[in-house]
Amino acid sequence: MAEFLADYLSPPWVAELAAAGVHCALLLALVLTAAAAFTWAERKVSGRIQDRLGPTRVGGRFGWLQSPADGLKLLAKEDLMPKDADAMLFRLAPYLSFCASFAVFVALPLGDNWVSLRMSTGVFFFLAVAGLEVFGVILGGYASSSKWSLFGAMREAAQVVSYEVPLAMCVVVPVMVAGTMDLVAIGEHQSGWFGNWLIFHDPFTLLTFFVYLTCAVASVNRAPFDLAEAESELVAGFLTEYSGFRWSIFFMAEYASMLAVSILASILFFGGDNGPIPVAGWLGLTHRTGPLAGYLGNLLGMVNILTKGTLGVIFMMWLRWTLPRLRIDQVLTTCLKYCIPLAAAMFVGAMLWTFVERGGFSGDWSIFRSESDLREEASAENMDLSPSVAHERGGLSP
Amino acid sequence: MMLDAINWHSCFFLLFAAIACSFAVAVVVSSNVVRMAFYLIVSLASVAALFFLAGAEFVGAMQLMIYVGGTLVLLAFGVMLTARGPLVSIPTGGGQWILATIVGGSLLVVLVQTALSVGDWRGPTTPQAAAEQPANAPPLGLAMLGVRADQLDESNPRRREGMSGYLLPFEIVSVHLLVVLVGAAYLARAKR
Amino acid sequence: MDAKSILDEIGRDHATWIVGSDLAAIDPWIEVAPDGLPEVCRVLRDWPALRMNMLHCVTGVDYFEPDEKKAAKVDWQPRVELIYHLSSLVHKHRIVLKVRLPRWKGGVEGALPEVPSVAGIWSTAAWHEREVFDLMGVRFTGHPDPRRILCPEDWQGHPLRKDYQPPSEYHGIRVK
Amino acid sequence: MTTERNEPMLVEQDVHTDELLINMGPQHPSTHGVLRLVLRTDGEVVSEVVPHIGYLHRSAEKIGENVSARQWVPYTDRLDYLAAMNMNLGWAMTVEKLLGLELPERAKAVRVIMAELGRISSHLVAAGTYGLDLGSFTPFLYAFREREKILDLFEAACGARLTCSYIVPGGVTADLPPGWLEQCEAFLDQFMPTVDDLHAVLTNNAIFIRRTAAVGVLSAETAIDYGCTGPVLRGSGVDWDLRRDGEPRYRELYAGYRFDVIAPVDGRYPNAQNYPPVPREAVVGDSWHRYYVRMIEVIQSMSLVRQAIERYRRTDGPPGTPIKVAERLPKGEAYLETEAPKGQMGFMVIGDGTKVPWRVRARSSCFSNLSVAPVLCRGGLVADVPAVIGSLDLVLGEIDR
Repeated sequence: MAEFLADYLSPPWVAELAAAGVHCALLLALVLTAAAAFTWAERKVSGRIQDRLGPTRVGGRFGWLQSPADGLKLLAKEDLMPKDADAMLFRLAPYLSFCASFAVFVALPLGDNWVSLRMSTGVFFFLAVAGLEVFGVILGGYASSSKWSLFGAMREAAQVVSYEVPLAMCVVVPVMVAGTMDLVAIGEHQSGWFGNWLIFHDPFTLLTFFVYLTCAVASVNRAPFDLAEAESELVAGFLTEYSGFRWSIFFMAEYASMLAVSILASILFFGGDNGPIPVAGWLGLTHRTGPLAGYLGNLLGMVNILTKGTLGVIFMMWLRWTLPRLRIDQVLTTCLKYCIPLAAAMFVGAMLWTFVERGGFSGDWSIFRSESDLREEASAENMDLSPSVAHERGGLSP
Repeated sequence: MMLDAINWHSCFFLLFAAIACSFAVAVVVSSNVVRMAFYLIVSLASVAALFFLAGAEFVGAMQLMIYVGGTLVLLAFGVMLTARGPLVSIPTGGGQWILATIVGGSLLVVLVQTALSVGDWRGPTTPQAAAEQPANAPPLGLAMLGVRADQLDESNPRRREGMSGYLLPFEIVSVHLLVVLVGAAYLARAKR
Repeated sequence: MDAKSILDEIGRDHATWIVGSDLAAIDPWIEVAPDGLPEVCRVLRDWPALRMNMLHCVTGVDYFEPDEKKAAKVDWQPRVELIYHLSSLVHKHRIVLKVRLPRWKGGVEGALPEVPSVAGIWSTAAWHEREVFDLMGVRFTGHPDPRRILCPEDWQGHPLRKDYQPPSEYHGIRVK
Repeated sequence: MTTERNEPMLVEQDVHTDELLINMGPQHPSTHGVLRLVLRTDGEVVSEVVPHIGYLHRSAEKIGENVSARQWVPYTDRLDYLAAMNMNLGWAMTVEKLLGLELPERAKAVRVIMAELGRISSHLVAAGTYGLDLGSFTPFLYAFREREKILDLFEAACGARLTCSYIVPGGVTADLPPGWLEQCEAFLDQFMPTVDDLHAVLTNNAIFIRRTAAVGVLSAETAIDYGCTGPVLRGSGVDWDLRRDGEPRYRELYAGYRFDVIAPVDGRYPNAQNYPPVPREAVVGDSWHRYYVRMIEVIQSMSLVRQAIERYRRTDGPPGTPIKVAERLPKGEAYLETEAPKGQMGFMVIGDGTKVPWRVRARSSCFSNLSVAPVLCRGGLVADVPAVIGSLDLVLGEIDR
């Protein structure tokens, strides 16, 4: 993107800034429209589950103007702040939380190579930044100086920090199977029929997906694990003192991290931007046939990944409106006594499975030989390397 | 033209470095305990940003995850629980200031002196250059095991053995330390 | 086991505390002297033949006619009466205990009459006696937590007394 | 009801870090109405619960001494506003006991229909709000959708949905309108699937079981000692239901009806094969059993209503003649307890020859059920307090009177 802009804008550093600006605008647009769409979808889904219609009259037949109407109401609402609240932290907490859950989208590819910063350690970056969202909640809970919000902040912090461990362990399994932490590469690794998706790769990854799902729902604080704003016990948890615009920022952060976690799930387990049937391949919509076809192929990829992400979010809404809430000690025991051991077992299982699949000790372990002898080998056998190894050398980008 | 001379990379570097230092100073100066914790978060996050600027995403993510995501959450925990009522702001007396500035000042002098004495303080490589050697996972994974994949073709054999690092044993020791700590915490828990 | 046999059962060794009874009433009742109340209640609850293990409710009734004209025609003396409804889930029989107390202790206006509390025998009595103290103005000696339960803790007077005059305002809020 | 700052129990220690004093209520989403609980917690563990009531005290008993027996009927609606019919029934039968009235068969049949429909609607509210307390919003809407149909039936019969004042001493204010029975049977026929939905969403739900099983266990002796009645008592395994073991006058209202008392006598429910199974974790006397007893009573009340409709069809003539508004009450006392949905609701009336009773007393079932809450919540977690309070199914109108 930056090189593309460089030949228009004279000083190189302006091109860099412009490129960053475009990336940021695109991602912000994605997150804000997603948040708006999901508030509407949440009302419709909960309506359907509870045998009622959900919003129908706000703008047109299906009430699709409901979320802008909510946004307007929240903007118009007065932003209260308790008297002896810590002014600076109280105001800053929602933005801190939103920045953390928004920054995660930097590493998430929305199409083949359509990613704002392609990092070879994309998954690790995701886990690191996703862990920061808890700060907004802790500081928000503390700053509103009421016992209820302190309770909510304490519970949220305990839950999110403890669920980061199993989440990380579950994420390691597909990374190990795909051999790389680069999200785009993981996506390419699963191209072709849905049989190649990592979830169907072996029984261990299948089960890892479900453990990942539990930990993702818990770390995003949704459904049976939404202890922080447990209205029945803690009034509204850390959100008690927030109203109006600040409250909506907290909620945008929640929806953004829900979308981020579901997109990561679709990349790691459901083949990222590859649809169940390799239609793009058949129609020739790949880069080899030309830039426009490549662009259309990528567009189809983006549609794939966004639908998978939305399905994940809708599943979380479905959970929320059917299951009651767990108690804090039950949440932590599921994490420590069930998620972590299970994730560890799946990790070992997947490791042995891939080890055997690669032919055991006599298999093709070129991955571990150094760069230099790989180059001689490549030049000697005139470049007939399996895709994943070729990619590792970083030379050939498709 | 003068505009071209500014290498955007170094101006961002200066920006984040300034943030890190100023918030570090703010941590020392501020008396409100919770504000201190917050300033510490911002300063360590900007250090992580410096790592990203230098193209070392792995180390930057590591810094974010370990320092900001791990240690500071515990710090926030501790601060949140204790900072109730009179304990919120701890004013530092005059005497302590003098002592602090002496110790801090001397350490600062040592730091600056060593920083300036570095010989060829090459400027940070431009991002394009950093892109050629991708720090992708396998070499890093090998480095974790102590096998220096990038130095394997070292000319003289004597230095080649030196290349096998001691990272794996180091990791094992740290795991043992963790187990010992958990045990100690369990034994010392308040008998309810 | 009907009321008559319950009365005889108690009368065997606690006759001194039985002051009166009316077995022909719609709900046959036995009247007990205030000081002997805990003993009789313990007998009612613990004797295998009686086993009155559930105290349904404690009610305070104020017999007092405020205006003089009607007071002349009335055939009872002014008093405060406590009514205990008991029943046994084991034998499925019921009895009513009554305790007669002077309206004010020693005739002094404002000194609440006293009766020993049965909260030790049936825990449900704790809250019921607090309500009688709160609304009727009867002090229960030996009660674990003698506070008002329905009215505010600093409310003056006892509303269910016949001669009760509500205060004109409470903490600045107009009452009448 | 204000408490002074320096009241020893409520003073908040300033630097005492391990104990936290929390006010749950009176404006709190999960306390049913205006109940204030002061929790003394150590972190998440609740060390002591002190309920404060009296926020809804309207001195109904004092008013009872200034209005005639018939005029007090609307006040009984507002005691337990979720089961107004059962409250009216209690007061009506107490006054009839004092007057010594006998009612025709038709009046008794109408009263059983209305009482059991009131029980179904009250238990539906209990199940719905219990789901809300534990965090799932959906059963609340399923339960209230069905309750709307029952309220429509009440409205067709007596004109009011909530405060019916329909069952009055001497009979009922008006006979059932034509077509009402068919409407009632239509409701009963389509009601069973919703009960199965509630069972699916709550009773057999693993998370619901983990939140309620073995939480707030109430032993039979403590239940009797604290005067708990109704589903709270039966949930602890005490086989006691006034419809079968009550006073003769109340018992013969249900004479000839086929029903059994829903109580886990030594761990087993009577003919439990056609009800959802009891999970392993559930202990007799815990919150789960109290909720389960109510759900099975809903099914049983449906069969009772059907039997009462048959009986009503066999009778004719007016359903009793209500007493005059200025009916003169004879000298004497009468106390009668009826099986209301939340427990045994007792009424006492003391007549002194004039048309205005000398003293009126309402013995509230939730009053004693709530008095056991501190015993149940001690040692539990903060999140267990709404789970226990929800299982006691409290209505503050009836507690504060």
